[in-house]
Amino acid sequence: MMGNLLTLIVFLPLLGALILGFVPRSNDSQPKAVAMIATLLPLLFAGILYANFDSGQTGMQFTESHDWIHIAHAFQDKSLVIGYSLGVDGLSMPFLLLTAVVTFLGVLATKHMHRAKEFYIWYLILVTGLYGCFLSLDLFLFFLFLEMTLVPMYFLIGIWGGDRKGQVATKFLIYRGLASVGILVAFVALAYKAAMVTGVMTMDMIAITDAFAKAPADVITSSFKQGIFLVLFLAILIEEAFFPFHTWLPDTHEQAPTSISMVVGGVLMKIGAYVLFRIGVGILPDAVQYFATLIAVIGVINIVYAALVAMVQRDWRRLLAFSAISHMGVVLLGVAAMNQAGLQGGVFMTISSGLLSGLLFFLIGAIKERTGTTIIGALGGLSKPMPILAGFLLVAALGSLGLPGMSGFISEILAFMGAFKAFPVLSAVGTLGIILAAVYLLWAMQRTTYGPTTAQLEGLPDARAVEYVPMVVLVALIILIGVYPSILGDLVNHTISSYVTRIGG
Amino acid sequence: MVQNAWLIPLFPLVAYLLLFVLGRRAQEGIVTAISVLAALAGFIVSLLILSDVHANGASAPYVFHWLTVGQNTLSMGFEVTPLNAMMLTVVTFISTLVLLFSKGYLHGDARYSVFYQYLNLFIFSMLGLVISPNLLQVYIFWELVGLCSFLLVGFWYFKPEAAAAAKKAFIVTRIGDVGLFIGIVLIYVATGTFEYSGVFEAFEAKKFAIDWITPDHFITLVAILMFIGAMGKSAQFPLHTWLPDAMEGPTPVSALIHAATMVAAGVYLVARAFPIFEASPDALTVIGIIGGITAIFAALIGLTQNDIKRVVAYSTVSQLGYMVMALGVSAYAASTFHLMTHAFFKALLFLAAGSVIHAIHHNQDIRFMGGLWKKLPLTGWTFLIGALALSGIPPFAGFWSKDEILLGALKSGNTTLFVLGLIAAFCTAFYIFRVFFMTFTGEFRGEKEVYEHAHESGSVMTIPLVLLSIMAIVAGLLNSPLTDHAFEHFIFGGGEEIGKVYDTEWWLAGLATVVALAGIGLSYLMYKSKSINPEALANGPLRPFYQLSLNKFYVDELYHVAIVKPVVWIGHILNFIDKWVVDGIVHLFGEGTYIGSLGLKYSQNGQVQTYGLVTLIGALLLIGAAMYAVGGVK
Amino acid sequence: MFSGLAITGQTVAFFVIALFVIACGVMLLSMKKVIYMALSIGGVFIGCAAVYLMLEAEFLAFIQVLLYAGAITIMMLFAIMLTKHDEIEKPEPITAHPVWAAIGAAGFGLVILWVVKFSGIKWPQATPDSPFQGQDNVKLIGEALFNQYVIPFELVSVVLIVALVGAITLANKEEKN
Amino acid sequence: MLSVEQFLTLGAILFCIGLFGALTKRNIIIVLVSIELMLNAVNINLLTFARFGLMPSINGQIFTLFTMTIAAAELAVGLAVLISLYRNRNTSDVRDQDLMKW
Repeated sequence: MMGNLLTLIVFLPLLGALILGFVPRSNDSQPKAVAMIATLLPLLFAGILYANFDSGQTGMQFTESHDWIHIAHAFQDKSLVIGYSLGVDGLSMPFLLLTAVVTFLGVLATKHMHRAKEFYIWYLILVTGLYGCFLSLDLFLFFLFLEMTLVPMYFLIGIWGGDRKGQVATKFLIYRGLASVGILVAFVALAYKAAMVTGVMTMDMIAITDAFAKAPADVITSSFKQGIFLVLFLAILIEEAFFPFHTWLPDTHEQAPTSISMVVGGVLMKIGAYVLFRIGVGILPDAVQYFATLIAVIGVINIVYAALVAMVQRDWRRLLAFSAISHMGVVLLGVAAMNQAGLQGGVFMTISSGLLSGLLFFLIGAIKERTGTTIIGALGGLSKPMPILAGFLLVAALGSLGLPGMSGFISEILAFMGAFKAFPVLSAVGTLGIILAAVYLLWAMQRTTYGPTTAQLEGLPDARAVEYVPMVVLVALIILIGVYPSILGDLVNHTISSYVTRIGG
Repeated sequence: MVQNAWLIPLFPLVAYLLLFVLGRRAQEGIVTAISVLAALAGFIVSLLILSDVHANGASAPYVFHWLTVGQNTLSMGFEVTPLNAMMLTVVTFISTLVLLFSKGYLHGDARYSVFYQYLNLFIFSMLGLVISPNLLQVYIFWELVGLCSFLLVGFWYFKPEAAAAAKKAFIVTRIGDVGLFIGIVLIYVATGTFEYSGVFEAFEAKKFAIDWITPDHFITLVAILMFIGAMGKSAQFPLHTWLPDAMEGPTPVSALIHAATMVAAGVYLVARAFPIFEASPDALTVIGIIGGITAIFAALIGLTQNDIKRVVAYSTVSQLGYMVMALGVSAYAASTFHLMTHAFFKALLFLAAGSVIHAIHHNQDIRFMGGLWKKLPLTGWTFLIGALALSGIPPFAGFWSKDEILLGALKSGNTTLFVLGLIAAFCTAFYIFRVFFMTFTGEFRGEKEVYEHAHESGSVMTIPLVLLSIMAIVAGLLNSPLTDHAFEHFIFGGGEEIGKVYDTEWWLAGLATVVALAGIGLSYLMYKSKSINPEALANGPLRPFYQLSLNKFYVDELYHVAIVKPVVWIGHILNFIDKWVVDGIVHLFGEGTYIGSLGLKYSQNGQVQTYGLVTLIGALLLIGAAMYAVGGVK
Repeated sequence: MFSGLAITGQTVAFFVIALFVIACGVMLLSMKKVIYMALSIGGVFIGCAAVYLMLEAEFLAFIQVLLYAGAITIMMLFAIMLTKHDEIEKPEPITAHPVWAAIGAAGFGLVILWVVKFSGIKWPQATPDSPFQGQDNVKLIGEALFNQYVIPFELVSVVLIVALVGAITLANKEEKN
Repeated sequence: MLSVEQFLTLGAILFCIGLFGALTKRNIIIVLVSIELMLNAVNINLLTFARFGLMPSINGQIFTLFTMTIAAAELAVGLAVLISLYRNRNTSDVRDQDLMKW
């Protein structure tokens, strides 16, 4: 049972999609039920994994490994080995749980859709891709799953999106396609160089990590590592929507349906950060160190720039997109610090931002469903007709601006604890983001839930019973991490420590 | 007893959770009972702890593991020192009374229960702040009290002014908070710990794990950064602008948060982390100057304000300035003592003002009050006591504490600060009695009907007033020569002195009293006996000054023009760049490709044979290229 | 080019057949009437069958005659009959297309010729003794087909069926409407 | 003695004739025929190597067999398409079949 749990988690959604293929098109509730089961079961399994996870260990756990593709003499005398291998360690566990929670809640958040069956089919394929990305231990497999997220997203935005859906779907596809190219190039280069050490061109992450860790300097030169890292970093900048490659994100969030916005902001966008931790910091730590200043500068630019731009947005969803960019800038800053606190803060921030994005986009979706708009200026005084939603929105906004007791704060302070050690001045500039976050979020809150209630917003219904589930679950997680951060910290601590010791600092 | 100190914040937290579960439609009586009982229980435990500390001195912090970062551990916990035992008692005492008072003040409000939830959350956060044994925990609760302040100022969310004030309160304090944030993070980076004890040791040894700055400069930098946090929370110039606006919140909130407890947190922080500040004379000078400026600045604005709560708010800012100034001149005991006495008499003044406002249907403009003494005698008496205490008339509380501060300023050799303090004392006496005379004496200037119906509120509102009045009278004696400076001995915990302590100078006490009496006298002449016409002064020779004071020295306007507008403009410019330059380049690629394709599509003429031919020739060219590449035809 | 080639019966036969095949090919290109073109391809097929014989692929030569020269050519003729069979390709203004096609085809041919003749590749020495000496060609093919190549064989049969059904459907479609 | 070269040359010439025909002829049937010509040229090559190659074996003949089969299938479908096209558009000129242009 335990042996195949990861495979089950990854492919159950896909199985769900397959079953959906046989559900009659006209039926509206059956697809949702299937999708719910196909995301709930992985959530349960992820829970089982978490319960059995040994956080004191640094290596991979629950691994499954099978030979998949083996080509002898693929490169001169070296054979190409591609494996089907899955596993979790302290780094991927939080991402796994995040994916499990957000994707399940995403199904719950989906309202009546036209062409519901197709929607859920694409959705479930997307979910399999997401799980696969975080669980793969093989670069090739990872890439395959990464591409698997791309196509469903194109259709999910392109069919069920807003009024500019076609353009935005294409933009999404092209941007992330470009990122995939960078990632592929970097992966192949990594595997090729690792083959020079091991003699076998394997795509296995662990093997490559080991190879890079113990390779003599004349086999894998530092300039080579820096080159790969630059390519990879560029891809991550796109994947993660960092300035100046960020413009797909606000558009996507603006146009995508609520549940897709949740998944994009909550999970999909975090793949880039995961690659940065797993490949960047895990395999090429000295290159990260070499470019630390560059990374930190880009991080700070993102924090401040995105916050300033968020301040003048008229649409909640665009505002939240820029807010997420600003938060992810903190991750870069933490990673650039390349010390325990910074990296841990980076992981915390990634998870926290995922949960908060999920929650915020859900709430904005719920408000849009009632009022028909997400334009901040068109709302006002929502506290009166819908005190529960307004309350949750306030909690989410406060969490997002880094209020202690919620996950955003501990992430921010950890990242800055690391960053101030390495880059005091840059970090000080970065703290501007903390102020600006308060400015734009509270401004938007003030315009949305405070003030007099306009006539047409009077009497709108408050949260339904089913809507409590996403809100309560996400808020509970956010507060849990904020109040008792060890629940996340203990998971990642050892893995991050092993990274830090590899840098020797 | 000390090991049970964690119970104190737990009570309001439990009360908060209970009320939260009960929901917003819980009965007012039940809500009040739960809250008041919780606060009262906290107060009783606080008293026990106070006596314990008085007998046994400070205890070591009780900490538990919170988060592991590599080899380092961040911990949470609690500690009890004389200073925070005093704070705990004051906070729980005033909280109890304010919770009681609110029953009358908020009676009938649709979100009555929510109000109590927020108040309980605030009390929890404030108590948590006070018993924190490390800077991280302080920062956590520091932000939480800010959150509660935000929620409570914006409690009447449907009022646009309240919403704006709440936002402003949060953002302005947050600017300060970021200073504190950077400060504590730098401390952590330099010393590897957030615990007070560890930090103090490192600062004493001046050994820091930081190489980009000399230790001395580092201490000054950190001290000033932390002080910026205190400035935000304690509304020190130039971050004071949020506090008067925060008066949009319900009056009990103003009394509890914006007079007695939260705003004092800045002073408390500086006092608690005093070894850090003491290590840097430069930082102390800055603190003293900021405190002095704030004291006089706010007092000058207070002279002309017409909103009863705003006058009291400016007096709060001014008094906080005193406390900060005291810390700046190392008068540690005087500052903390003033913190305590001020909490009593300022809460009293606010609640009395609240009682007035409640009686005349939520009108706050003193120009439309007058003659209320007859209708509200008890409120009048208590307000008078508060005013006397604030003015520093012996034997009321304010006299003893303010005198200590002036003494500290004088003895520190900083005559400017001393003179500033003295002028501020004069102004304080003048404006608080201006309010008193305009409110309680003369003829009522508002609607007759309102006046007819005005009456003293029920006992839930008067009991707190009376209790606070008693404290406003007697609290000062705790640190008087009459009790042999009992407070000082207590606050030093029987150990060595913190900061500087001087013997009472009776001539100075006399001088301060005379100055205060002069202020009251002038006020009497202008607003009671009317022998000096204030209107004539305001429109005559003092007009420029009057306008400046009335418009709060145009600080808000200055901020709007110099900071808010430019930042928003930068935002707009960046948004424009984002949309048309960054995204524009992206679209340029898209459009360029599209236009290029428009031309290229004509090459697709649908003729299979043409395609075939092109493929053939292409293949030939490729073969040629390959041959060339491998070295040509051999 | 042909230096060192002894004139034997075999070589003479080869050159005659080769000339015949090429001549038929050229006729295919140069004829005006479609029907003649189709007929000249028959010549090519038969010539190819002869070449196969020279290469000791008796079975394939037989199939070639049966399938290409027989079935396919006839099918072509049917197709031509069903379309405008008497159509003569009208002389057209000379465009660049055929010229380029000629250059391309010639160039491609030259490349191959160069590879065959002048690139210095050492072609395997021709053995006068046939590698299949004494073995029944049909039997060899049969054994290979039903042992080693049984799966491709099955697949090909499927393809044929599909092609058959497809062809019928395509050709039939119009008549129903 | 005949060897690889002669047969390959023949194959190449045939192939080029087929290629030229496929690229220039206007009648679709003739284009198909030209393609058959090219296939035959390929078959000659395959058989040449089966007979004279480095490792002579029956495999080349099997391959040729498959090629022929596929060629037959291709031609059958091709001609069916042609008939269908002719019925619909009344032309068998390649140049008229340009529906897929811009």
